[in-house]
Amino acid sequence: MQMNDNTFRPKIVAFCCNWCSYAGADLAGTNRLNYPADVKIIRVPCSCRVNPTFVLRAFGRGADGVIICGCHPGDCHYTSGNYYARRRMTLLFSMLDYLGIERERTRVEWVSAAEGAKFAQTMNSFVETVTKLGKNKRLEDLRCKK
Amino acid sequence: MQKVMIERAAELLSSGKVNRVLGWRAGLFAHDNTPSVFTDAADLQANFVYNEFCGANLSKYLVKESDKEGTVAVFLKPCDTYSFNQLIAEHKIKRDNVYAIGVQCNGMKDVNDREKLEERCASCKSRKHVAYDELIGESGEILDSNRFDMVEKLENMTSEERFEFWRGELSRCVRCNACRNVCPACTCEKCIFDNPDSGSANKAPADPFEENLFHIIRAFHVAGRCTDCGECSRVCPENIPLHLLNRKFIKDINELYGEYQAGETVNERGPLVNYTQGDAEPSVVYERGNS
Amino acid sequence: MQRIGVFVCHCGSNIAATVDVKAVAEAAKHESGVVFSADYQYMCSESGQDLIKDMIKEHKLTGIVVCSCSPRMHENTFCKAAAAGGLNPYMVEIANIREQCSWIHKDMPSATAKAIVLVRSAIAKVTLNAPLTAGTSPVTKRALVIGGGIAGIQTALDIADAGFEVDIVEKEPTIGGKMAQIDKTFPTLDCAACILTPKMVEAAQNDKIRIFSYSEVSAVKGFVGNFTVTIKRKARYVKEDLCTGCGLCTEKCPQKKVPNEFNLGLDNRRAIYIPFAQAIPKIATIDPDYCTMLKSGKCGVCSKVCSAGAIDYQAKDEFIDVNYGAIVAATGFNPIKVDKYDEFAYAQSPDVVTSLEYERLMNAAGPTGGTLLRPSDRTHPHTIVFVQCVGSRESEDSTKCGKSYCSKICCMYTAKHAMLTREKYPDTDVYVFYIDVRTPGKSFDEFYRRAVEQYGVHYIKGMVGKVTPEGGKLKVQASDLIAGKQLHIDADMVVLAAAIEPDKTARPLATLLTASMDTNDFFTEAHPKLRPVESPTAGVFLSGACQGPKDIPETVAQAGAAASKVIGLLAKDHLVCNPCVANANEMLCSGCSQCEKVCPYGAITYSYKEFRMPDRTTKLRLVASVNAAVCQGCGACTVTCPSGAMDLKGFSNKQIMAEVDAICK
Amino acid sequence: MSENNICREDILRISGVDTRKCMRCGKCSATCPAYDEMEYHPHQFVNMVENGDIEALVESPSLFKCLSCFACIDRCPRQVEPAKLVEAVRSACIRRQGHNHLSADAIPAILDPDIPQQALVSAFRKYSE
Repeated sequence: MQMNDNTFRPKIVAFCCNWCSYAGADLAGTNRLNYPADVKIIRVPCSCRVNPTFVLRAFGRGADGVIICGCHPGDCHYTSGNYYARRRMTLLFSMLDYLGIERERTRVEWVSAAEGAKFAQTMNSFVETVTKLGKNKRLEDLRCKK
Repeated sequence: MQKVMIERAAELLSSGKVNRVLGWRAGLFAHDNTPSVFTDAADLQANFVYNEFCGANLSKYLVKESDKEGTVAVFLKPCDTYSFNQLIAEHKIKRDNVYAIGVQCNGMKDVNDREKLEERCASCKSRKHVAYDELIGESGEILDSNRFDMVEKLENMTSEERFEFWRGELSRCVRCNACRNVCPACTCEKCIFDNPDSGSANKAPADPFEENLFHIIRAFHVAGRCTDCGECSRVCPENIPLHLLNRKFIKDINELYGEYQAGETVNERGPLVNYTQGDAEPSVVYERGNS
Repeated sequence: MQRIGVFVCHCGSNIAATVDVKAVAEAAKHESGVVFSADYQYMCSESGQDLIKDMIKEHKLTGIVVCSCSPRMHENTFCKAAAAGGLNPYMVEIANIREQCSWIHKDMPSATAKAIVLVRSAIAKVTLNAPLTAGTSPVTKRALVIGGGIAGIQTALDIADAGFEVDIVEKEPTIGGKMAQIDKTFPTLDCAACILTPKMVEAAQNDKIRIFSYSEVSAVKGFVGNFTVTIKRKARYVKEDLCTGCGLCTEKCPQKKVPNEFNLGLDNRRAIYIPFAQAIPKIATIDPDYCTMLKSGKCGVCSKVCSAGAIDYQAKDEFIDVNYGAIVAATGFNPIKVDKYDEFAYAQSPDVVTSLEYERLMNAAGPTGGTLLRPSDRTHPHTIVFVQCVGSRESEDSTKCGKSYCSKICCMYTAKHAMLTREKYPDTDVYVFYIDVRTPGKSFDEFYRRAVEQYGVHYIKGMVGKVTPEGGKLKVQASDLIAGKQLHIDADMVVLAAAIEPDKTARPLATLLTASMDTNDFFTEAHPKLRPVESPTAGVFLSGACQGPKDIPETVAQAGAAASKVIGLLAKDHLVCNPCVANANEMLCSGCSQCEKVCPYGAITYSYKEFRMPDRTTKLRLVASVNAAVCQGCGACTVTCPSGAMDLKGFSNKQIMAEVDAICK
Repeated sequence: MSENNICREDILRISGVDTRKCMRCGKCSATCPAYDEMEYHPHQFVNMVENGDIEALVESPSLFKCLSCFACIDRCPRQVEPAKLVEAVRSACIRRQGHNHLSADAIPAILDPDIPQQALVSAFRKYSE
């Protein structure tokens, strides 16, 4: 991954739940599974801790894509957190799409602690999708260039 | 109608059953009736009004009024009763302090085009009063409404078209906060946008993104609790169709999690504080329609 | 102003080979609030930890960031080091630059750039950290066991054995449960009563154990270590302290036509009754549905014959509140109702019985005194057909009342029934129709083979399709899949191995306990493999068939396991709570109660509190409060709260937003 | 559907049955009143369809010995519905015997006012491609 000023590298924020997805990301590391350095992970206790405000905040501050990873439905460490997260994020993403923000910039993925490979693969495909979309133009236009 | 309501209100006051009446006060012009509290018969006779310009949803005023001494009588149109129920469910209205009088409503007129019904009334979802102590006039039925037509139209646009549409609408926002202040679902002690400690304080938008942010968060905060009373759009001085944001959430909720009407009953679990194991995955957003 | 120290670990070459650690440490120096930044070979080593301790003192650090491996690895190590250096352990943040950076990126510049962003984000977060103290809550040293079957009895005995007080709540007039109804136990064929009743007596005589029979749990409040349980003691119309259990009343009562539930309705009992001879407590109970004195005020025979004066027609349900530190659910199972299976003619013929009924028919204390007789004409049956999997292993969308799971115990008890029948009555023909014979257990398959090889039980792979009562016989039509034939057997009795389901009281109990259940109403365990006897709700444990189908040895083993978990909990004087819990800002809370609905632990309660208003008046407002001992810190409530009144310590809105900002900068 | 070869997928599609749900308990054959008349019994039917062994079924007289009493559908604990498979093989077999046994043009001539509409529609569906 050559850092080259001419090629666009997206900014990706990944919210990972502490119990499954963050451990899955660790496993990807332990197994040396590559994914782009554009992904930066924020650890949260549970996917249900992710407030829509955080997602919007990330976009507001210049993120090109936001992905939320949690335990598989039914496997939540807190029994039901990801079920609530699933509803909230579905509605939020649907709303962003409705407002004309490309729907491919948002994603929810369930990654268990054993799915290091899935984590890496998910990140690769997400980065690829967002890179293809290019700079978050529509939001860029909205944001004052400070 | 108005005459019967005044008589009944005066009767309730004189019998001591209530000590205040929440209704609409005639304004300077025929179309600017405002919510008001009446305490005596003379005032009622002179200033109480109920006509096709009484759009204001009085249920939100009960949040403060029902907290005071004594019982307050209130007139509620069918759509107001939904907000009323929802506020009771959220412990915002003390039901025992309220005497609710359901009043028949045949639709309110648009103040900008006084010949026309307001959009929310033209696509009225229900003429049924879901809560009242007594009724003046008739309570109707839940209607087959075409209120999601515009949402659907937007959904069928391309992503770029939608972006342009909303840019056009939301860029007019002056952040007067009228939509928030009138909304019966916005009853926080302190709004996060006003609270410097919330991390999302935002009194005035610094850039167009923050304009969007305010409206997305506002709609999200009332999602699952919004009864679609349409007050937000009514009060918007810039005539931004804010109800289209709320209705998008309502439509999604209905489609994904089953029909839900906030405020239909008092003891319901809203769709955002509920789940089923077989709920749709968020990828449903990518799968439907074209981008 | 925070004074932050940053420590960048090389992890040998694990990090240093791909991340320019010096550059990271240098970049961190320029972040606001950072007063110290250095790199080090191994931060987790003794000397690395010493460096942390020393630098905290030297630079008066108020927060530290360690850039190293995953926090799942060494967060604890560094927190302890910080605490040893005099810093609050929650003022530590980890930037994961190994698993999530050096190990996955091959290119030094981009890995270093990412590491710098991760450090910035950790610095931004730690700047907003607040010192947290783990609270403690006291533990009430008494346990409650709900259900007095073999699971509950064993759990209670084991807990009492460790010296803790324990109460058993049983809804029936006696403890004993299903095992008391069973005749013999597989695979050893010893008599159930012979091994169960000594345990019942032991429970009754143990001074650490209290038995609340004929009682139910009606409310549960509190949390792990501090439950308050309301127990409803149903009126039994007999004074427990006076009744001697002589049984005279149960002989004199004129109301003789009450179906005897202990014998599953195969015979009758009186309106005042003691379920069986070895009942514990051995106290009579009046059945208010049948007693003519209670219903119409006429009779009073039992009162007249009772020399102890124990009869009290005026008795009322009593409610008592007891405090507990731990609760064990041991509510057990029941066979399903099989009336819906018309093809087996259960409702049409008394000679079609369930296995549990057959158990009573074989039992020496049963309605036939242990002689196997057909219920219809009390003659000795010569041909008996056993049908396996009645209601078990059905498809999810079954229109009957079938269950999708395997009931686990039926194969074995049917082998037992077949074997015992052949042993006692060698002149009977015994057929067992099976889909699969499942015998995974110690000496189980040998037992089944014995039934076939020594006792000559006819095991036929196939299913019974139809049972027709005709001329005093039961015409059984079945398939024999191996012979490829349809069989027609004239049977005298048909025995159905009905599926087992959780007791009906389990679902409402789960609601009271805020314990979760699966779709079949079995209690869910905290972890299916690693925590099989704990419910996800702290302080609630699971014993026996309420968690899933189980035979007796498994039940007893699980009962012991649940007891040891309870003992482990009660042995503590205080519970240390996770300090990263939700916290409601009462000034902001508007009392809408949405958060209460999403809390999986019932940690949020609402109450009216008085507030001073700016105009010096006081106002009563409904506000939320979080019980820190119960909250597990998932954060579901924080997102539900539109006011932002609910926040999570250690992962606050502001902290996460600071991280977002740092990453997106 | 090809002229001479009825494949497993066709049968599954026509019948809407998922043969993989079968747990081989044999209750269908136990309950079947026409068992002794049949060469292949209901549980074998399910198994043969699952294995794609359709030709043997088509050739066998068993196919038309089924009374369509639906006892097997009613009693099957896994909701496999063997009788629907029989019905599907039957209609596949009939359709194969030639193109359109019944054409729309032929109907007016044979129309009888007493024929229920439903019978017409179902015959049409069965006897034409």
